[in-house]
Amino acid sequence: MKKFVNDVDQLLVEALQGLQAAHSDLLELHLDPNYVTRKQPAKKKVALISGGGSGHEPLHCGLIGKGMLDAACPGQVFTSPTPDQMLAAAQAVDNGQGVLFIVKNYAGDVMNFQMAAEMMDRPCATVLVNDDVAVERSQHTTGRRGVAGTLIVEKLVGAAAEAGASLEQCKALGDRVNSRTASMGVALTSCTVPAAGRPTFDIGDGEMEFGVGIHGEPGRRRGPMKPARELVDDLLAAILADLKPERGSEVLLHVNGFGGTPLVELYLLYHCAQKVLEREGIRIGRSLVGNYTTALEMAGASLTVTQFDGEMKSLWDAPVHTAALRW
Amino acid sequence: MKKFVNDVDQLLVEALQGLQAAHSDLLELHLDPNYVTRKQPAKKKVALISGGGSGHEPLHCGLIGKGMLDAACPGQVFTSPTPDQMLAAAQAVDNGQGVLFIVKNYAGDVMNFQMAAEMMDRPCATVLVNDDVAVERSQHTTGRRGVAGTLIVEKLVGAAAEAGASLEQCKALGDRVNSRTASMGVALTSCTVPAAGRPTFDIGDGEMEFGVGIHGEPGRRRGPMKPARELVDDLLAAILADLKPERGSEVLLHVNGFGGTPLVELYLLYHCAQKVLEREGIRIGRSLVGNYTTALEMAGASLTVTQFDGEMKSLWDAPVHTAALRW
Amino acid sequence: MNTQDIVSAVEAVQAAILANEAHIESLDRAIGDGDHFINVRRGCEAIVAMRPELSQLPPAAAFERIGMKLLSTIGGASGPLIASFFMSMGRELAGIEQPDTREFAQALAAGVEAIKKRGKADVGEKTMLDVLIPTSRLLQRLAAEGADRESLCMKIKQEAEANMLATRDMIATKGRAHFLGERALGHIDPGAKTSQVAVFAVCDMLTEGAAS
Amino acid sequence: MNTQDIVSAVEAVQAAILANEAHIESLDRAIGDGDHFINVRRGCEAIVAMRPELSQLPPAAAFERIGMKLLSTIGGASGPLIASFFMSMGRELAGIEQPDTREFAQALAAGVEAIKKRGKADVGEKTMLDVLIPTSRLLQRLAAEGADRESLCMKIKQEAEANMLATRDMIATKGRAHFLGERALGHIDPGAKTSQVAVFAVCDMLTEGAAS
Ligand SMILES: Nc1ncnc2c1ncn2[C@@H]1O[C@H](COP(=O)(O)OP(=O)(O)O)[C@@H](O)[C@H]1O
Ligand SMILES: Nc1ncnc2c1ncn2[C@@H]1O[C@H](COP(=O)(O)OP(=O)(O)O)[C@@H](O)[C@H]1O
Ligand SMILES: [Mg+2]
Ligand SMILES: [Mg+2]
Ligand SMILES: [Mg+2]
Ligand SMILES: [Mg+2]
Repeated sequence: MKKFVNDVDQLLVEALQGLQAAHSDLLELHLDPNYVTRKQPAKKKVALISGGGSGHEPLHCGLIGKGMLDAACPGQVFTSPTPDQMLAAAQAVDNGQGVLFIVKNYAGDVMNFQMAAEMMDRPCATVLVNDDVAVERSQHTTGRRGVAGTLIVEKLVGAAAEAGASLEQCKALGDRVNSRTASMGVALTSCTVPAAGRPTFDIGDGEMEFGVGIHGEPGRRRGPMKPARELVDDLLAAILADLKPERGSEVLLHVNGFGGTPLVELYLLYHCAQKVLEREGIRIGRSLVGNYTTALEMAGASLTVTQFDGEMKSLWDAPVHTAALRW
Repeated sequence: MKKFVNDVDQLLVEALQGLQAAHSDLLELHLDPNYVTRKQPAKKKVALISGGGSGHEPLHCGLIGKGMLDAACPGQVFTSPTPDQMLAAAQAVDNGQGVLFIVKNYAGDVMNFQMAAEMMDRPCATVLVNDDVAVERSQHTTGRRGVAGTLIVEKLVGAAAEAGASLEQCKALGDRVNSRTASMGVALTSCTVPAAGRPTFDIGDGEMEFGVGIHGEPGRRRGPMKPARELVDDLLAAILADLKPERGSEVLLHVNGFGGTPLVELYLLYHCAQKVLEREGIRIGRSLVGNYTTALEMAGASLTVTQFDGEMKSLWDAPVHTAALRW
Repeated sequence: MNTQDIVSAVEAVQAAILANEAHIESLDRAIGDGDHFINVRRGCEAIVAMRPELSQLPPAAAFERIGMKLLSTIGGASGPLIASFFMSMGRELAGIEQPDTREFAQALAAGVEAIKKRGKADVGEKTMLDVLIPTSRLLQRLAAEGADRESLCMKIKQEAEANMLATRDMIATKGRAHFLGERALGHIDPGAKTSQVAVFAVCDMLTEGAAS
Repeated sequence: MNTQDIVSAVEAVQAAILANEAHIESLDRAIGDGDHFINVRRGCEAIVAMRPELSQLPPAAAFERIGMKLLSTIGGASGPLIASFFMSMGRELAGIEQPDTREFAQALAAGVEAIKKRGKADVGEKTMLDVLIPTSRLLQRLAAEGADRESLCMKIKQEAEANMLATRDMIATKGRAHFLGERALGHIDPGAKTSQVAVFAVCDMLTEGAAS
């Protein structure tokens, strides 16, 4: 394992201290339990709190600030945070309008946030993000994962909350955005969890993992490398089969890198995806290309499509001021 | 080689098309010769043009827009662009106030921009960026390289140009910022030039390249991996020996990732660097952490320190609206 | 069983988990995200560090403290599940100073029930429950039958081992392995493995204690 | 020498460069950034594609066109240098329809001079000039002496080879290898290697042509 690190056990805290110092105008770090809040607390609005395992940076701490999150709870690398973190964060940022948890659908995240919600004596609701179409929906299983679509939920609900939406409205909007968002990814390499010290999976030179998540875990199937064009065809086929957008509908297209793939390739993927959507008669109203929901240094990328409706596009355009997204 | 690519020879053009489409509000792409300009041409100001080999994204095309560059000329991966690109870009964006080329100090970039300048019949000047202290200055050699400090030169001169500075003032400011900026980097892995298809260098599991540039080339020396703290000590020792800032002086600290290093590690490096500067009595007035001047998927990072003087801090704070930097 | 037994059991489990590091880690790398060993180790360390405090408490309170501590230490999927297990055991043993084998078996069953509820899972889903549910049932039966410690522990270990191995042939419907679909076939569930390792460690401690 | 010779020479150089791909590439990977082969190949392809156009031109104009095309095709450090070489040769041959060996040697010397000027470099700096300068000088001397083509080519090749190999023991003061300091010792300069390959290709073409 080759990483910039002092003591693996201190990596998370040292990184959080660096994050806070580099964005001292924006962020405030609280340790033990660990959570990060806006430097300038928001006035009277629903408090948006997210969190999850670390290693997905800039998600979620890089998305704290005006127009997005009020707080985030970072767990150990790829390990969901614990209820005490969520309780402390809620205590810190709730100003009487209630707390909305935005949670990626993993057993660990769901259970920890659930226990926090049960232990809390303030109005709260939870939006579960499960945009990954690589996994089938089912009553009997954990269901689909939350991946890069989470950022989109956080952005749109963040804008609505900033504009004064109620807890119920925020929850309803979050669920709606989630139901109109679909993602799928492919990995070319694994990544190394620092505390584990070796790659989570081994993969051959001509292979890729198709339908992966964001934890360096193997995907739905392993297959031979393909030209980018064909890969994008496959990813979008799955996404569009799920969303079933009508011709002429307008979408947000998000090309998300997993960390180890250079921008030049992400833009090439965007180019390929744009051609497919054009062919399908779907308009790209907004786009986002970059490493936002990462899996440490994993090489790979995911495509996310959100089908706009009503005010969703203007919520995307609403001002945001965070470490990773700003306009 | 595992990359998202269709045809290696088309990678650059397809990526540029994706870049343009993803930022169609900001950028305009011109092909053959290849250059990228602002979508909204600037009114009456010195035209800032940069360029260099591709593979360093978001540098330079991601830094085109209000408050920074007017145009950029992307070469093939790690290969300087050619004079016809620079001439066409100058023709497109010069509005009579003259052209300033911002050029990283590599033989190829220098000669190609020089030939363009010789072939051009408009007022023009060149700022050569050579911030990399891993290489000694010398009369008899190519001298130091331009690395991550280039972004800082482009930001500060960009703000001055936007505020109406003359060509001479822009050139003088660029030279001053360059002389007050020093960088040094370390790589943990090499990267693979797509057309070459294999890593530029091989490196063992416990080794690192110290004093590297941004082209996946070997550094000044190979050494054993060290704790982040010690690495940062070494990098800052070289940087501070060059800049010799007085106690109490104020700096910009830029932790730049080379592409393959996750944010969590970059923030950890920032944390380490901040402690060293604190100990030396140097104030961090502004900071920037992220993958800005990359070498494809190379794992590694560089530290850059710019010693503020006069209006430099307010030029950093001036509004900027590009794909990669915005405030 | 008294609090000293609990503390010894925790130490024994920690040692056993550490001894099985490579195997547990490789299992979560294969069908999970590679952190299960680290999560469980972090939990063990936190509890072992609490020994002085725990020794002062009756078993019920000790279990509750252990549960609360694990809840804020482990995280991930296993954290809330293991925490719920201990907290529920603690509640079940409230007021009982020296639980006998039957009372302990009863409390353990309540703990397993808490995992089922929290995880919305049952046997056959390729999780820790595939070891814990049958093992806990067998313990209750053997305790009711008044089996001697030696044979009880031997049978319990056999049951844990067999059920741990059985997860190899399951398709997961809960936890991360579920995302892999059929690809999880042929791999033992990491949580089932740690559960088996923990069961072994406690049994061995109890029987060694008896032998000495 | 006429334009047909130039076109044939370009084809010969392209073939020789392709045949030496692995070696050239490995040299620029070792002490450069790995693109030298790709850059030169891109240049060769562009010129070979221009054959129909070139055939119509006198040598001077053909060299100038080649130079301009390479200037906008190669990029990197080698692009402006090689382009300057050809443009300067073209200027030197202006008005000469069928340059003889002495005139050609003269033009080649002017081309090498242009590289020196553009690159601000000279012998001993571990660049292509370490091959080009002495080889060009020898060519001028041999041409002045009226050496026959066969022995001229043989001596030129020896000179190019020896000087290419000599870059192995140099520390670079120009180009990317300079950034490596002493680490560049033991590696041949990629530009010196392509220069030697090109010299060989042209010589072999000329002598084969003579033999046939
Ligand atoms: N819903 C559930 N019910 C019971 N056990 C579960 C459930 N989800 C996961 N597990 C157990 O948790 C183990 C994984 O734990 P761990 O790796 O620590 O957490 P994570 O999966 O969040 O990384 C699995 O091997 C499985 O035994
Ligand atoms: N200033 C210079 N003068 C002469 N030759 C040079 C100079 N700088 C570089 N070179 C030559 O260029 C070669 C490298 O070319 P290339 O790899 O195509 O460009 P780059 O170094 O920009 O990647 C070197 O091996 C060297 O021979
Ligand atoms: Mg985990
Ligand atoms: Mg190059
Ligand atoms: Mg796990
Ligand atoms: Mg090169």
